[in-house]
Amino acid sequence: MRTITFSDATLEAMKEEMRRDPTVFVYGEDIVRQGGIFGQFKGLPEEFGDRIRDVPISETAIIGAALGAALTGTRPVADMHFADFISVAYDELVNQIAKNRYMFGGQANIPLVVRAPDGIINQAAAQHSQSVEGWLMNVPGLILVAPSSPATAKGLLKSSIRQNDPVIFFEHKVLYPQKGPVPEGEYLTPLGKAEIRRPGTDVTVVTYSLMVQKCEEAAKALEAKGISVEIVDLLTLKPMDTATILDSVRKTHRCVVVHEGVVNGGLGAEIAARVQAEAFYHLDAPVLRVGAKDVPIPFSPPLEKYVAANLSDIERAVLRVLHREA
Amino acid sequence: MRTITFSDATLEAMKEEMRRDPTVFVYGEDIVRQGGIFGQFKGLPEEFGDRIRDVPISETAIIGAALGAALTGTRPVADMHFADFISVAYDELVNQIAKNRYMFGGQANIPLVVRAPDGIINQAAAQHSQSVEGWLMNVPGLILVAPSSPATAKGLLKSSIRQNDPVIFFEHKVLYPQKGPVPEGEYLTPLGKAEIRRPGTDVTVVTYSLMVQKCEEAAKALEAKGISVEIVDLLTLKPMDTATILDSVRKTHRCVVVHEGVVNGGLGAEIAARVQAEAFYHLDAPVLRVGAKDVPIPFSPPLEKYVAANLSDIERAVLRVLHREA
Amino acid sequence: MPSRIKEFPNRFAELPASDKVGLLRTMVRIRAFETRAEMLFMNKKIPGFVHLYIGEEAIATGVMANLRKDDWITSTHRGHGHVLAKGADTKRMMAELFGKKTGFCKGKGGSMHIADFSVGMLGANGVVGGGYNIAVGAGMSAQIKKTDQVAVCFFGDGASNRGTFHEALNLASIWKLPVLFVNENNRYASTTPTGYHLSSARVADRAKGYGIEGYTVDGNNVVEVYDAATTLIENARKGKGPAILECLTYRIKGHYVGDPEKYRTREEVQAQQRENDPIERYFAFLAGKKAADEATLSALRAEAEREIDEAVAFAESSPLPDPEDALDDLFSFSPSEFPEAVR
Amino acid sequence: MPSRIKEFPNRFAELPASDKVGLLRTMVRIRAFETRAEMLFMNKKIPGFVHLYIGEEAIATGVMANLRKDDWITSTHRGHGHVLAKGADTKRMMAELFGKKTGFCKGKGGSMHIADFSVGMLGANGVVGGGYNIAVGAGMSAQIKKTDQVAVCFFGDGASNRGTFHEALNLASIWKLPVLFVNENNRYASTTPTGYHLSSARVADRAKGYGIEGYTVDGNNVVEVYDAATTLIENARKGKGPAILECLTYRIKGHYVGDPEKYRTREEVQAQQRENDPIERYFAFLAGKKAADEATLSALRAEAEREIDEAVAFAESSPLPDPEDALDDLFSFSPSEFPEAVR
Ligand SMILES: Cc1ncc(C[n+]2csc(CCOP(=O)(O)OP(=O)(O)O)c2C)c(N)n1
Ligand SMILES: Cc1ncc(C[n+]2csc(CCOP(=O)(O)OP(=O)(O)O)c2C)c(N)n1
Ligand SMILES: [Mg+2]
Ligand SMILES: [Mg+2]
Repeated sequence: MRTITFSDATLEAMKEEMRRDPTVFVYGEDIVRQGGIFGQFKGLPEEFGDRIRDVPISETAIIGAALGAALTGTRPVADMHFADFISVAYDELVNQIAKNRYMFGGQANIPLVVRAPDGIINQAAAQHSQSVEGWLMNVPGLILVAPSSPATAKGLLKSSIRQNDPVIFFEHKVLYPQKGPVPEGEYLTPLGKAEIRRPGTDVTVVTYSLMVQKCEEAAKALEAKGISVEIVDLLTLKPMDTATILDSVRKTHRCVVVHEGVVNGGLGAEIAARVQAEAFYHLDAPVLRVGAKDVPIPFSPPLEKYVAANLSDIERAVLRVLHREA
Repeated sequence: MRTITFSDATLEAMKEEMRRDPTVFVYGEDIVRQGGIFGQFKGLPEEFGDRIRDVPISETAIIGAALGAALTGTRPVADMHFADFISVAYDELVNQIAKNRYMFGGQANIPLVVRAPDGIINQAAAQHSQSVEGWLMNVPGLILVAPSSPATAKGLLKSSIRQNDPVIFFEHKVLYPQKGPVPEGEYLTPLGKAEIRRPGTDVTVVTYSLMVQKCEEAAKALEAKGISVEIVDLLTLKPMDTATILDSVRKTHRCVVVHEGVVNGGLGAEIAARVQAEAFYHLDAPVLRVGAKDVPIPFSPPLEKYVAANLSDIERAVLRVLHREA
Repeated sequence: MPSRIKEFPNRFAELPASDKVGLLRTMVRIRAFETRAEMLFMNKKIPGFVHLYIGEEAIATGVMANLRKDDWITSTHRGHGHVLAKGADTKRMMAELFGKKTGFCKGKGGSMHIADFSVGMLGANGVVGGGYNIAVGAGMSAQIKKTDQVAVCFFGDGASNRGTFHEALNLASIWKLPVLFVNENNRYASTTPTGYHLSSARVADRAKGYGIEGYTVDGNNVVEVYDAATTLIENARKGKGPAILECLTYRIKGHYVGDPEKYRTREEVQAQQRENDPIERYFAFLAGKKAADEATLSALRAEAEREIDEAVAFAESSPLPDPEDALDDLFSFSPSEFPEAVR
Repeated sequence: MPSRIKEFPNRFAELPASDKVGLLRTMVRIRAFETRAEMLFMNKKIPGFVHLYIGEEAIATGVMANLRKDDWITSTHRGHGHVLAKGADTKRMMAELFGKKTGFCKGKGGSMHIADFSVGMLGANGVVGGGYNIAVGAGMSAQIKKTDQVAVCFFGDGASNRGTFHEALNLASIWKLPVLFVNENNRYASTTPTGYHLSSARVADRAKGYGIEGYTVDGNNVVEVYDAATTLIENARKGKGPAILECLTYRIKGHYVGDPEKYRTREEVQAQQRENDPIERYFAFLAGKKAADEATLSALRAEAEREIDEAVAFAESSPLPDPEDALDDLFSFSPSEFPEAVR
């Protein structure tokens, strides 16, 4: 299979969907003149003209207008520049977009996608390094998606654009330039379905986005110690494919959740809560969580490194649920 | 002991602190001319003049300015009108207020309080009924407080105003007119400390805010069935007094978390995740969670009632962790 | 009453006589609906919050007379007048206020969250200033799909201080979106007078900051509102971009039903009621032109009362939603298709 | 270069000769710092993002010359010039850019989050438009404590489209807060020209919407900036409330170091460099008045280079923070006092 970058995979998805459906349009800050910070919009203006547009620095307009557009017959894709700025349009997301369909009794579909580049990269510090899915987990009405590779990025972005509900699409900034195999031609990756990234028998590691790679590395290292790790790549964070997680845990009897964001109040809390509630009698050890320490992301390299979850955190957690010392 | 309303208890706290410290001032929408929707600002303008002020409908200014004021030598208390509108100033809270002290290396204290009336009342529907602490749990740098009675409201509000860190103070709208015993004279209720509201031996129920009452009712009903419930009233939601929860669970071996907000991604997830991680071998049953169903709060009474957690949900969860049928 | 700053062409004159009476009919219907809603709320037939549009009827009426069914509006917490004037069915509307299954939102919304997408009414809003960018997005749709639809965003004086106002106006201006921003300046934001909360003399003064036109008209003169809206909506439809139309009015009732109203005097309200009632004023104007008489007015009132009676009867006799309906409508797929979606 | 709209009193004339040279010194120092920072970033000595102030030095310089140490400023992602002009120590500043323990923020902030509260510099900001309301809050403090301190909020042309601008300006105006809003209109918001993103002709045109004064000056003429700032800051100090001062300038370097700059031509930049350098222009002006000569300028440059050399040496030789320091500074109490607070 050919290999292309994550960034190009999302570009293919955009192009295919924009060709297929003239009501798909895309806008965001600084996407037209330079193709986006991560090159993820390159070439779209040439082909699609004013269906790709730059906007002022006005996040409430970007997200609020996506709702208005979605309600009136188009399928907007709005780019958030950095996921950190979801905060600026939080009311539009949680009080308008997430509630509109419900509070109006299902009168309209809301086919919109918010693309949100997230995660730690290059000492971008407290306000440009966040994983913010934890801000949105307690909000009914949103679909949260986080691809982990070029192939899933393409298939999930296409599915997200076709979905008749609001999707927040988290793209880890470190993934953009990474290459990976991507099937030729059209395909969709279903929303709401996790994938077993690596089968194993001793421990279930539930993870997503960039952390899938870190977990694969850890799994390899652990294999050398005779430990067989099963990796569940969530792909859709909400609604979550709990069944796949539980099936795996019922087999391995042990579970570690790994994400880049802050552990306290993060996605891992919900996963741990579900796993212990629904597979309690299958568990041979508590569900452990690995993620960032409970502070903002600091600037200086040694601090940033210390706060972020690393390989040995993952390995240590796996060993702990196996009651083995690191 | 005299009994006064929750609303009056917060008024006493405000008056005492404003008399004590001339740098304390308070502002919000519609608080001067009518004393606040719940009467919680009555009489302050007469005594404190322009240290209590009305503001335009500008939540980013309300919260953003609180940071600027706190950094420059005053102690602002900002009223959010409805906790639901924290969404509007979410960037100010999570990217500015929560991070300021940290990202600037501890240069300044941030003594500010955001008062946030929350919860379900009178069919106020999707945008005026929310419990929003779940929006803030994943944000390092904030202190979240939720009193459950007039006495705790007074003591915690006073402590919050004196705290040199940002405090979000959740006040359940149903509590305002309720009366309860409040000690005469000055006292402080410490932040970060839970209280055992009712001692018991069979099950630990962790809860806060209005739900404390509901849990007390449920506990009484369960007592009739011979079940002894211990109720932990968190009071401070973040940082959470995990030690008190764990001590209780290590004694009862069972735990139910109850809150009004949506279960999925809510505070209960974090509590369940901690309890199972740190008291796994003490648990005789999984930690169960009780809260709102996974939708916005609907308007019509039968719908609202169905979505909200009720007494029998609490009782049922307690019976389940005791492996008894309801 | 301050008068309009600009003379708009007198397009009202071009209306057929029946449409002129139609404007009166719409105002009378809104008044009847609101008067009844107030009573029903006080009698505990309507739960939740109710914000009444009484005294402001000329604005929704004069503006909406220029819209097609496929045009869109966004509304506010004070939305009943907009819903009615946009052509929604009174029965389903009343049923929604009652929280009944037959309501527009199946009882999930109520007064503060009422919408009828089938007539382009994109929703009341419990968040002040939440509608601006929804209207902007509707304008985007028209532009992307190259239709000549327009969107009208209604907003209060208090709402004009929300940051969303600024972002919406700037974006609508640079993209020349077909959006008219109609300000209902009723002199109060809840308890707070405009003289306190508004830094500009007029809401329309803010237009210059967005390179667009802003006009102030007497919002209790339906003819003036109509004329201004005709021109500005035609402009928007032709691609000339957005404008602000500020309509000066007065909120006769409390902010919500039950408001103690300590922030203003009874005299102030009574003077407005006496001298500035939009229905009385328009009726006097029509009567002066012999375009209507007392009989017309009583007939319209009777007709409106009948309509409301029927609406109330419909609402009363409609079933409440089933509790489990609470789990429907969150997503485009049903919970049974994908149970994880609504846990 | 468009000229100022209003003639401000020529307060520059009242400055002693040494202060006039002082303005040149500040500009030269900023230029030297930024030029070095660019090189250090390219040499990977400075991590993160760096946004340079080159070409815009006259604004920070002309404004800050009117502030006391106990006045406050809020800054932007492009904050180095503001930090230097407000009087912060170059050593600790450079150390912060290096991510060292001796930096103002102990390495936790870096270029985009640099602050020196001890001189009233309340912080750069990674969120565009995040500073407006912080400045408003500082103004509140001055008013509540009845001091005569003022706050100056620096913001870009792009930032003027954030809703926070609107809310801050309206509130500052109705409360007559001592805040000056200084716009650095450098003709681009990242890749986007003002002609595209800004709906008003000038940022200062937005003042009318808040009932305050707005002025546009040549932001590359430090004398003009100084004169305008003197009057407007004095007004604010006297309780006359806020104003907008728009300073027209040009961002000579890319948006950030490393920007491919595909959105503008090399010629456009070169013309600005040639004709509109604020340092060259001010030097020519001083030289014309015999208030400075080439020797003065070279001495200032040499002095600045020495200062930067020392700062770099300090930064280089300073230790990196200890990894565990990452858990400090979140709250006013230490994690060891209350371990639950930082889990
Ligand atoms: C973002 C937000 N802030 C505050 C409120 C509370 N609130 C509801 S209506 C209102 C006053 C609105 O005033 P205005 O915009 O003038 O509309 P009017 O009620 O006069 O029609 C306020 C403050 C809200 N619903 N939303
Ligand atoms: C809320 C927010 N949106 C977007 C960005 C990304 N961003 C950083 S700087 C910038 C351009 C700022 O332009 P301007 O305000 O004119 O300042 P300048 O860079 O020209 O000094 C953008 C879009 C951000 N940091 N914050
Ligand atoms: Mg009003
Ligand atoms: Mg700029």
